Parts: sequence; C-alpha cells; structure tokens
Amino acid sequence: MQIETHKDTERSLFAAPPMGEQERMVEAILFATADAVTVKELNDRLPHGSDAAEALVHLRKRYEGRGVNVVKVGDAWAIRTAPDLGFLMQKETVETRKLSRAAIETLAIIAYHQPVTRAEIEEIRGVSVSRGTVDQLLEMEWIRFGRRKMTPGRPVTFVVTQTFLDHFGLESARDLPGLKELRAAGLLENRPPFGAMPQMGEGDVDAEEETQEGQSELFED
Amino acid sequence: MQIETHKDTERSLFAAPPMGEQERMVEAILFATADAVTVKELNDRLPHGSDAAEALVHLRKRYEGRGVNVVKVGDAWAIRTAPDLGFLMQKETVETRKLSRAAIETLAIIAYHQPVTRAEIEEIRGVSVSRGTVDQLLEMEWIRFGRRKMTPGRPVTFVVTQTFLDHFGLESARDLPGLKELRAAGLLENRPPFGAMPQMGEGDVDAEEETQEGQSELFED
Amino acid sequence: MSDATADGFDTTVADRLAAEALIVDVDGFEGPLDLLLTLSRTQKVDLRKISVLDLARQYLAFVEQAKALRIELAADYLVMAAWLAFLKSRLLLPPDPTEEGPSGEELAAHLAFQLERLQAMRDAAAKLMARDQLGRDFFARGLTQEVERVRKIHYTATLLDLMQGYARTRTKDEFRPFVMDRDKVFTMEQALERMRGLIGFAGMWTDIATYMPEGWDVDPVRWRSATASTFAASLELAKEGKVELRQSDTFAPIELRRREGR
Repeated sequence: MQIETHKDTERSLFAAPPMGEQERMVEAILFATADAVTVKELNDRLPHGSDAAEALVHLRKRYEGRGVNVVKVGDAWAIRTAPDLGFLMQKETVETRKLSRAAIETLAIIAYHQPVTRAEIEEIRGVSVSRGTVDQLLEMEWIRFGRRKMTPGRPVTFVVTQTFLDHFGLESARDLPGLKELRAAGLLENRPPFGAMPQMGEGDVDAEEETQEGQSELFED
Repeated sequence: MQIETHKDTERSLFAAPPMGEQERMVEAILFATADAVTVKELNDRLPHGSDAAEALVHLRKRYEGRGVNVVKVGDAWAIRTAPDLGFLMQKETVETRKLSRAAIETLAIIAYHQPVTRAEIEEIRGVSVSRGTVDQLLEMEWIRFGRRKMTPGRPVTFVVTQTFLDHFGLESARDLPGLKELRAAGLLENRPPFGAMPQMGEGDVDAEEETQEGQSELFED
Repeated sequence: MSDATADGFDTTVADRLAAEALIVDVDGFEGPLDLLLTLSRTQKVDLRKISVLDLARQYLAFVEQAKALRIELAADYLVMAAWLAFLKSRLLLPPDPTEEGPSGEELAAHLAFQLERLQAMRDAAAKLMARDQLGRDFFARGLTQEVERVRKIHYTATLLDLMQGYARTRTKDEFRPFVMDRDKVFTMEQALERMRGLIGFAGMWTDIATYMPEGWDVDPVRWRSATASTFAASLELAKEGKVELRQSDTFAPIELRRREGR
C-alpha cells in the first residue's frame, strides 16, 4: 500500500500527495532530522503543492498523549519525549559509601542520648554540628525531629527512627550495646572518663552474660 | 509463559503501569536513540513488572503504514523511517564508504554461510581473503568473530552483527534474500574439495557436520 | 601437455579472440575460479548443465594464448591449468578401475558446484546491496537523546562504626588495638621494688600484708592483684636469701623477717 501511494505521487508530478501522505512525510522528516525543522523547510522538502502546516496540525494531534510529542521549538517543529517520561532518559546508578565520621558520631550521640538537642550534641562532640550532617541524616531517614525540650528557647530535639533501627538490626535504641559491653567483649579498648557512661549501658551490668550473647549476634553478621 | 511469570513478580511487588503506559514508555525510549534497543534493555529501563515484548507488539502495529515504523533488528528494536520516503531525506543521507567487490562478496559469504572460517571463505571465492577486507568489515561492525570451530587448529569463525542487520533492514539473518532457495539448491553446503583439487585455503574438511549444525542453529530456530 | 597444444589448434577463431580479450583483462580477475566462471558464461547454459570438459579446453586455450603473448600468469592460474589438463584426460579416457580417488566425473561435478556456488554468492551479494539501506533509503532518529546517568549515593554504616563513633566522642580518644588493661594490676616487679626498699626495717617478724601498696585495698580487684604480687615478691626475696618467711598455721598470716648475717 505504501508503494502504491508512492507511485501515485510520482505519477501526478505536480499534484500534491494526499494529506495522509503529507503527514507521513512530515513525520519521517521530523524524525530523521537532527534539528527542529521550520514549516518553510518542510514545504521545501515535501512534494510540490504540499501544505506542511496542515500536515503538522494532524501529526501533532496524532501524537497527543503519546510517548513522544510534536512540539514547537521557536518557529520550528520537532518530535520530543513526552515531559512526563523524562525519567526514562535517566539511568540511576547506586553507589554505596561509608557515612562520614562526623555523621556517624552525630548519629551515635542521637542514638544514645535521644531525645537530644543540637546544642547537646555539640557539647558532647566538642565541635559544632554542621547543618549538612543533620540534613543528611534526616534525608536518610535515620533521625527525625523529636518533641521540643521544655527548656528556654524550646529547642527541637532529634531521635532515631525505625529505619535506623532496621538498618542496624536493633529492636530499640535501648538495645545499643554500652561501651562497657563492647570492652567486655574485647572489641575495643578505651578509658572512659569516670561517670561518663550513659544510662543505657549501665542498666545492663547485671545482665552481662545475656548482653554478650546479644552482642556477638550483633557483631557477627 | 514468560508473560505469566512476569505478572506474578509484578503482583508481589509494585503494580506495573497499564499496558498503554508501557507502550508510551517504549515509544519514548525507541525515539530517543538511533540504535536498536534490546527487549532486555527496555525491560531494565521500564518500571518493574513491565513487559516490553508485549508493548512492542502494540507499538509496532500502531506505526504500521506510518512515516516511521517500528522494526525488529535481531533481538533488538528500533524506529526507522519508512523506506518509501527515502527520497525526502537527501539531506540526511550519509555517504557510506564504497566497498570493494571482494569486500561485498566476503560479506555475503559470511552472512549466508555463518559461522564461517577464513579458509571456507577462500574455498568459496577461490582466492585468498586479504586481511584488509576482513578488517574493513570488522571496523564497520558488520561482522564479528563467532565461536571457534571445534576442528584441528580451532579456527575462528565470522558471523554478521546486529549493525549489519540494521543496515540492510533485516529482522534476522534468516531473512537474507534468497536464503531458502540457496539452501534448497545445496549451495550453502560446505562440500569439501577432493584432495587433488587446487584450493586456496585449507578447507575444514572435518568440520562439515559441525558447520551444518551451526547453520541450522542460526537459521532455523 | 600435448593434449593442451592440440586443443589450441582445435579452438575456433572466435574462441581465440575471446580468450585474447580475457587475457588483456587478466588483472581484473580474482583468481582462476573467477576466470573459469567468466569463461563458463560463453556456454550460455545453466551452470548446472555446464560442460566442464569444454570449460577445461577454454581455460587451457586461455593459458596457451597468454603464453604466446608472453603474458606472465600468476602461479595459481598455472596450477589450475595443470589440474584441468589432468581432469580433461580423466574425462576423456575410460575410467581405470585400479585407479584410486575420485573419478573424473566426480571432480568435474565438484568444479561445477564450486562455480555455481560462487555465482550464487555473487548474486546474493548483489541482492543484498540492492536492499534498502540505513542512511540511504531509511533513516534512524536524527535528534537523539542521551540517557543521562544519575548517580545516586547510598550511605551506609555498621553498628561497629556507630559504637566506635560514640566511644570517640565520649573519650575524645582514638581506639587503640586491644591491650591488657593494666590499671588494676600490681606487677611483681612493682612489688619487689617496693619491698626491697622496706625490708631493711624488718628486723622483726611482720605480716607481709603490711607491705601492701597504699590505696590498693579499696578495689577488690586491685587488692587481689597486689596481694598476689606481694606474695610472689616475698618468695623471690626468700629465694635470694634476703628474707625468711613463716606461717604458723593454714590460712594464718604469712610473716616476713630480714635475714641476718649475710
């Protein structure tokens, strides 16, 4: 059928091809051309007597709601990806990176001291906490805002999230091993300043055996 | 059956977009590139649970008789302008390197006899194949190395590529013009020459059975 | 070779002229098989019905002409000529039953097959090149859109990272590889040093417990360590002959006295 229509065009040298054919031609030209094409250029390339402007109206309608659309770019025309499908032109590559030391420390302090204010974090770390670090942890959904402290200025607090617990395989923040247990398990050596041990760790002194079991489970996977 | 398993996976996770949407997405992806895209690549880029193969069936139908067509190139798909509209594209025509008669013949022999060794090509043409000829075809990405023959010396073989199929508008090597007739006439058989015959290349006499197996594998699946 | 010469005379004038035309164009042939294929066209029959005998005669006439015109032919043309002469003799003579190998008919059939196959490939090549071609008759997308690579970074940390991070903030100290915590250990060297300084005053029997270091009695762990090292140091001093030890009863206090006279 295509070939027949083609022959028709050839036979009647000066009669313009039917509009359907003109539409096909405009479609092919817009598809194959590297740049947007003006109506004048189209008319120059179509058989004599063709009406590119009209063919474009039909073609544009045909591509409405399709994966690609016929769009006007300045005074020229082009076929472009439908705006809602732009995401298909992106290929995501996921790269896994270790969290920065500042972020880990901030996260650890929040986990052990929650709910904790930014000022308190800074006091413990001894350095100011950058906005980026907190934002990163918020974005990862490992921390979230807790209730405000009932202290002057009513500062916001941070707490860890369920996502955090899931990532570290913890049932609750209370399950975080204290430094004592870590040392007892022979995993690290440190000299904590006396009295600096957090509440959470201390509560577990009596349950030493149980904790160690829990720890080895935690650290071995 | 493939479709079924696909649907099973999709049900368990996220719902795949409706087929109409999948078709739009495939349309957008195919329009965005000059290269043919494999079904696997399409599925990788579509939302989880999509079925590019089915979407392609619909899309191909949609573009039947249009100015551009959805064409199959090996196991990949592409959009190409309708061949009858080539006359509109003088501007886009790319001057291809003129191939020598030797290169064209060598290409045809590889296409029809693949996988084929250099010795077999020489046997058919009656002259040695110059390195330049093969290099040119390799460089154009119209041929590539196939698997080695399981005959003494384990000679390399040549096969045609997807680029070759795309260039000549072939869905697969099975669609080579006149292939059936040639096979029926026994002209694609690798009949070994008798010992006393003058021959250019060392024919793979022992490879006869294996060669034919290779061909049927390629052309009959 | 006499056969070949005889055939040279047999050929018609037209054949000779044709052969001469070919010779002029000898560089245009891609080897003897190509030349044979061209010669076979003069028979104006289907390649399947070709007379290989006639073809052999034509080819040999061609080679003779070339020789007469003093045209250098490539070696493979001459190899083919020798082979065709052999084939011709086989085809003309009645088959010798004692002769091994393929018959003249079989060899001729294979040559015909080769020619037919070469011709078929040439036709196929022509058909292939006559097809619509990409970039000439049909076209790919002109305005391509690159697939943008978006790198998404996924941050991760382990529980140990968290622990170490916390410990760092609490101790303001880097973790060192595990070493024995010696805070609560009173070594024998320390005990010896301490006692050597004290035994000069021990003229009387005194409980070794009085030699215990100050401040180590608060923590039971430290107390145990100090007791053990003080006892071990006492034994060492006794061995050196500097002190005497006695114990009045099981679990009674161990007493120590400077040994006199040495």
